Amino acid sequence: MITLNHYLILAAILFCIGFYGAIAKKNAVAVLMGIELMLNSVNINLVAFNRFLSPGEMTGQIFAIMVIVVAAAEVAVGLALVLNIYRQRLTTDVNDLDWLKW
Amino acid sequence: MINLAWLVPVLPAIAFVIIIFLTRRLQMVSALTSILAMAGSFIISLGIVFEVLAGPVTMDNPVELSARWLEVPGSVFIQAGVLIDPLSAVMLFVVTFIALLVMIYSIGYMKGEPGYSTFFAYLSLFSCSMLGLVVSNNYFQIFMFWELVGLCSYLLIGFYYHKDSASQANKKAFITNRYGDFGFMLGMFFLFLLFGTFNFRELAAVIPSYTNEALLTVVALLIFVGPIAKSAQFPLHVWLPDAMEGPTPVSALIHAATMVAAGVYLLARGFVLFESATTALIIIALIGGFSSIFAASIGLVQRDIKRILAFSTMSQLGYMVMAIGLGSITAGMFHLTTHAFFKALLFLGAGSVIHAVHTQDIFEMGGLSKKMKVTTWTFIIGSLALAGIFPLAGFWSKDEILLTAANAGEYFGIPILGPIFLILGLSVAFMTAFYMFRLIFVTFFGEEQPGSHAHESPAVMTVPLIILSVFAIFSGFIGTPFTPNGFAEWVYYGEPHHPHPNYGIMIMSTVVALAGIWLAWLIYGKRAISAEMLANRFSTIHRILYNKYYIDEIYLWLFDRVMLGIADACRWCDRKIVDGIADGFGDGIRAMGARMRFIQTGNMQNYALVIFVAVVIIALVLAVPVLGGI
Amino acid sequence: MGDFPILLTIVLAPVIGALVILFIPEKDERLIKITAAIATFVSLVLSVYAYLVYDKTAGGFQFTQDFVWVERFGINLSLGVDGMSLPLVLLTAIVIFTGVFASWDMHSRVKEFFIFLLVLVAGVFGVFVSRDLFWFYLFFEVAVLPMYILIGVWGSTRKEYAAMKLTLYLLVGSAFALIGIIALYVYAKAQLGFGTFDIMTLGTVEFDEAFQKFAFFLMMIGFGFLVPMWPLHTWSPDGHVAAPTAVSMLHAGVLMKLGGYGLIRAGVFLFPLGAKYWAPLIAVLCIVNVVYGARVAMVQKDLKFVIGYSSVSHMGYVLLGIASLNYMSLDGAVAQMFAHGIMTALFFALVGNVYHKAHTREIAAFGGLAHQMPRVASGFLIGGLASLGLPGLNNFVAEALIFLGSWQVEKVLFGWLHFRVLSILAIFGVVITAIYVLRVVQRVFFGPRNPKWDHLTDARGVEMVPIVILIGVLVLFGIFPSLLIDTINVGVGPLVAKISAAAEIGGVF
Amino acid sequence: MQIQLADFALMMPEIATAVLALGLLVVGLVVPKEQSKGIGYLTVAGLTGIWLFNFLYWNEDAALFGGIYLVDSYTVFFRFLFLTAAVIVALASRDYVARLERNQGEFYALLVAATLGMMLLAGAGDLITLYMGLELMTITFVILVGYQKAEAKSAEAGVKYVVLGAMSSAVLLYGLSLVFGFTGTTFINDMVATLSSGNWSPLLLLGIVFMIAGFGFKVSAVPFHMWSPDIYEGSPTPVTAFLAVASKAAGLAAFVRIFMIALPELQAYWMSIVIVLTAITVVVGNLIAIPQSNIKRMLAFSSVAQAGYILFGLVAFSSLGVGAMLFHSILYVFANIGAFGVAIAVKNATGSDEIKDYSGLAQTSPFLAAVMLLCLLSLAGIPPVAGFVSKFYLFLAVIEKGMVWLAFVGIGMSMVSVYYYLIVAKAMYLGTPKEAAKPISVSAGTQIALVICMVAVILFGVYPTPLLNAAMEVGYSFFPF
Repeated sequence: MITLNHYLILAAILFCIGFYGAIAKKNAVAVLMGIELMLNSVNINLVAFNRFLSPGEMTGQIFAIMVIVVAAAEVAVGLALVLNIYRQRLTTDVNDLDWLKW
Repeated sequence: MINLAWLVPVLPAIAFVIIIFLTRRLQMVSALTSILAMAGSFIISLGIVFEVLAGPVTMDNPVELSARWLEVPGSVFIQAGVLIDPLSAVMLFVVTFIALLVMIYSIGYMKGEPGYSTFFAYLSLFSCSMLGLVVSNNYFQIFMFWELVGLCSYLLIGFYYHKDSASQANKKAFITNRYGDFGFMLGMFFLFLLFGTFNFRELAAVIPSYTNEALLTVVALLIFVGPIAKSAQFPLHVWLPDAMEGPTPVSALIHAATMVAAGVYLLARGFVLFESATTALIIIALIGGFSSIFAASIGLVQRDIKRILAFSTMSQLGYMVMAIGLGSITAGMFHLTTHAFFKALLFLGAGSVIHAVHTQDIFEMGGLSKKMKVTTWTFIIGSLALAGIFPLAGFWSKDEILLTAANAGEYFGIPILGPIFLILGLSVAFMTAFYMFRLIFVTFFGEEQPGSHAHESPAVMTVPLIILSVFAIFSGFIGTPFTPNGFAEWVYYGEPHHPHPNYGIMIMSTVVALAGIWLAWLIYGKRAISAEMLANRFSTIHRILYNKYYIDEIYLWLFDRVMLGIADACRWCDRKIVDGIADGFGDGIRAMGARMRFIQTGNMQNYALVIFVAVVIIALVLAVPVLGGI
Repeated sequence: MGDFPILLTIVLAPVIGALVILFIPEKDERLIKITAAIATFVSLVLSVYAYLVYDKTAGGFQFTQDFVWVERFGINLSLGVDGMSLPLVLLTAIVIFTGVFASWDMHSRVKEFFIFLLVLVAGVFGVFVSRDLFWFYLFFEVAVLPMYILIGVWGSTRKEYAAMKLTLYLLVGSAFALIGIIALYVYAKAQLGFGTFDIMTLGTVEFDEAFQKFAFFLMMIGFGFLVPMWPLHTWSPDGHVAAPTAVSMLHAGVLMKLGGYGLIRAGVFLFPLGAKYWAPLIAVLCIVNVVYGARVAMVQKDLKFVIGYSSVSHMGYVLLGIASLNYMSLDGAVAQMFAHGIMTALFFALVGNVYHKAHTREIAAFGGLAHQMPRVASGFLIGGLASLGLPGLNNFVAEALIFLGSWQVEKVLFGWLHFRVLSILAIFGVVITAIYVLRVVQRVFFGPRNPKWDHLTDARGVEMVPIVILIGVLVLFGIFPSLLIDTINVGVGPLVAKISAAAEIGGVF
Repeated sequence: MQIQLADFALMMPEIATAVLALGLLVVGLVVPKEQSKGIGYLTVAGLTGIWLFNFLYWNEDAALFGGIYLVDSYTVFFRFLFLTAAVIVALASRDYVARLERNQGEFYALLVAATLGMMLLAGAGDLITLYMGLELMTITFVILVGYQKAEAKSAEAGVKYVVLGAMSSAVLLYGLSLVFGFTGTTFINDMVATLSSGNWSPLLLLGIVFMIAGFGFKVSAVPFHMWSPDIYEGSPTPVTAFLAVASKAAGLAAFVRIFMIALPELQAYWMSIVIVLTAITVVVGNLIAIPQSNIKRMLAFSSVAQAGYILFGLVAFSSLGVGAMLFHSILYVFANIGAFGVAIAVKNATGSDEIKDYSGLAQTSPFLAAVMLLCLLSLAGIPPVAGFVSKFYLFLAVIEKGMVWLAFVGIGMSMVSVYYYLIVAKAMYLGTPKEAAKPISVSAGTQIALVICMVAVILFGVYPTPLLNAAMEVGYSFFPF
């Protein structure tokens, strides 16, 4: 029997994977993808909660859809910026993005 | 006239203000202002003296006028007051009289000096302070004027401020006196603590019934520290010889006749306290006696005319202090009075000499008797008076002191004290006679210096000399054992003690004084004994005496090494430790900031990691209590 | 004058002066200076008027005015002066008025200088006339920042370091005081049921012992920075030295007094128990102030440093007066604040005069200046004499009262150190003071004429204004101390009543 | 869920803002480039209109659309705050934007859109609205931050902000999802009911931790502040000003609403964390600000520290605390934008943000120097300027709760902050101007903005009463304990 906890654990693992990707990947695009994974784990959470705790309502699903929409916008902006920086510096390695520091 | 007593100090003060603000450019006007004011004070003082002599005002029944000066409700009430009794009346007369003469003398002496007006202003200020001191009815006021006379002394010693020696000397005088004032202040505060008042008469009413004699002794000795400095007693005497850097009239007025006597006056004024503390009294007598012989011995070998007189002054002050220490304010005050006249005379005479020869080294003078007759003869009169030759003033007052000394054993109930003080007094008398006549033989009768253009001083200077020599001769008669209703009936403590003539002591003192004169004549007049030979034979003693027992050097060493050493240590501590810690604190914070900025690596994945780690840590911290409970 | 807002005008006159100066072109230096002089003169006249009119028989706060400010928190702009603050208001007025004249020879960025100076002084006035702790604090802080710029721009000798140090020290000190004030407010609110910063209302609250100890400690540290209490003092000599003349005058003359005043007002008055508890510590530290400050002054090479450290030493007397906690000593403490303010302002005016002309303050470089500058020399000597406590000058009265007061204290610290020993050490301070003051006078002004300084001109004209006024005040209150002390008595009286009403508790030692 | 027309009426300011944003976008496209100057003024006029309009809602207290949006005095207060900030920034950025080779309409449209996002964030009654507002704000800011795409620093800041912003959103969302899951509702006002039963899962605490991290990121509380200095430094200065002031306030608005309204029951758990974070924030922000040589970066760290001070209000957990926090936030708007406004002017004239290039500013441009000085003083909390008064109440609130040590930390660190602010003052007043330095000319718009800031900073410092009363009323009605 798959319970809420399974979903939660799955989401947690996904979140961690996403997070790992975000902090370990060198390519800015990959980093953005990691973040997408984190957002997706949230979506799993939301939907699972909705399903198991208050199946009569749609709150969780709506929330998840909102998240998906916003994530798309976010990534769109993010990719544009990454593209822009690539034009300037001919790299998307996030380790090189450290002109602003200290 | 007594009701006008408050005017006595105020008149010179007015003169001071007028000169400072109005007449600095008009030299003669300044001088006359000063003298007029002083004359006014003198006349009032004279009136007071006559009134006191005639009227019901006695030591036990003084006149007191006072006004509220400073008050803290329930805590302290300080008066500005005037206390007139024979003691202060005599003192008023002495001070105003000598001040007046010195001012007149200064017209001639200071002629052509820059700062002529200022000089008179200072003299007026001094007179004001000194007279204020004399009429004070409480310790607090006396302390204030006590410091003010010190200030005037400072200003006048440093009158030739362009001379380094003068500016050093006045600093030394002031600071040395500060040490004395420090003790005085402590003693005064103790008195206030114990009795709640500064007023002399109120204190006199309560002190005798106070039982803790040990404490009283401490208080008395603390107060005595003031006179030690002011009256140049050992060990705070070092300033007086140096004070001779001032113009000579100043030395006459301040450092011979009046201000230095203030210490003696204070002892007399507050005698009720000292009398209640016998131990203190003995110590006072010892210090006085020691100072007097100490100074006299130094005076034996000095070369500077004013310094010889200065050590003589110190010695005589020691005499007076000793007298009071031995319980007789009559003797002390009597000697103070006569001494004021003849020592002022001597200083003014010395001034006249210096005015003529422009040097102060007696061995650079010589044979002046032919050129300066008035000066010479008045000087000799003064010296005889000082040496205590019958029947001059000094003889009678010294006799009174020796009489007191002889009675010391009886007074304290310690028999040995009598002979000790008597011998001490006689030795001083001997030395005094010796060094005074050494001075006279060398200065006035020795060989004339080649190229000397010495000449007699103008009348404005010699007339005061003559007046003073009259007093030097006759003033002693107010207090001889043969004078009815004399000094002892006016100024006394407790009951008047009319002295009975003690011919033994009179003869002894005369013999000793004559012996001193004779010895001086042998060495310096007749040259029967070579001074150089003596100096060589006793070279160590001579050197020690000539260098004033090296006291100055010891003090200098103490100041340089100890005082400045501590000061340097404090400065070091302030800069390195106190400031160092504060700056270090600031630097530390800055350094922390400078280090911490590198947390900000610029790599956003690091930032993300920090967020993650923080979340984990917080979660763990929260988890411990929560999960622990499950 | 009826309901004329005297105190408000005293505070605002400099501000208005500053605003007027804002619209005067930079070039017109004379007009700027005259404006500043007029503005401060208004304050001075009103201060003198208030001082004379103040009803000593009625006592308490007079010329009061209240403006509701933040009703919700009980903050009112309440002005008023009592016998304690009135002399200090007068002091401020005198010092700033003379300070303006002492800066008459200022020629760089004059406009800004006077704007900042006037703002600064408005803050100082504000502190002394506030009856509300919030405003008290606010006004104090107003005074701090202009000081930074004044020292930093127009100063000398390590000015940037000194300015920063001074500002930070003062602010750190005020931080303690601020916490104390807030804690006091919170505590009193719980007791009274309503919040208030009014000093008299707060004075009626019975604070418990533990709180008093805590709060007084904060006040002690906070205002101790200002006074300055050893070892929190090092900002002050540095600041004095670096500051331009008028600022030194105001800084040493008045600003340090804010500390003493605050300690009495917000410390002793509100927390008598706390004061009794901490008094021994203050007493010990103030002796260090007195003796150590004087010692350090003795070996300084810069004229202003000598005066700077002498201030440290003299403010030690104020602390001693406070630590002794009796009528005479507190009277003396207030009087000493007044007297020291005048005296030190005089010093700085004179040193500024010399420095402006000679461009050095090195003691060793001088000698015989009395030949070229007799008036300055006399002024300096009088200042020096005041400093060493010569009778006839104001400082003597103050110091004597402090000594007399501290002499009465029968406390034994550490089980062996009698309070009187501390008094003795403090009194010995006057000896050391004499040493360093006379040393400086002698080395700078006496001695043979030095032709190197023949180009120096003596003080004259406008330069004489501060010298004459300040000396006049010193002498006036020195000869007739009742003029000052009677007023102070009225202010200190209630305070003493409160102290004696408080229970006796053992001290910190 | 009942949707009523009246609800729309209460949301008119938000709607108007949205319309304004879109309108500006359109106008920017339509108007020829030469005349595009007017767009800035149009923005200002529009925002000012909405600002005035907002007065109508002062005493409202309503839950719209079944509670997903709340119009209470808290919301209205924050509307004022954001609009004020937006107006001043719009005024101050006129010069700056005019130099850009881009469509000016876009910039202002984004600015207004960000304002809208903040207003939504402050008024959000449930988590979804909250998230929408948050993202509207974040995404528009991402674009604004990277707006000068040709400039390396701006571009880098843009990337960093989008990555870190998205990540923080994800973290926050994860927390929100857990909270939603274990309270069963997304409505902030309803959560209390669930929690007060005392029956809640420990995992809820995990959600709270994530929320703290997410909001901490928005208000830039240490250690979630790491992004802010880099982004502040890299962004166009007007954006930095707006970001530092308004975005922070918006994050705070939501943070406080959730934690004080929804989660008071769990105070025992999250409060200690917040206290520690607050203290660390104040300390670290101030310390790292000391060695900075770039004024924007220095102000960035100072604003980190300011976040700490603002959080004092939350720590105090009382109506006084909330009031003081609101009061401080709005005064912070003036002070910070004033300071950045001067930075904009100086940057325009000299092309530099380095503090050493401010040398002698007091002599060349006394007005700019005075504004800068007063604003920095206000940030430092030195009377008589406004910052002192508000900090005073924050400390009061904290001490009232018995946390004297925290007040000590706060005040002590204020003194540290004085040090680095004075470094700027030192350059301006003590330094000497360069040879060639000329007075900096600023446009009327910037001047007005600076005058507004200066007047506000002085006025509210000396006579804070009306504003303070307003803030306190909001505080008391929002959290009447």
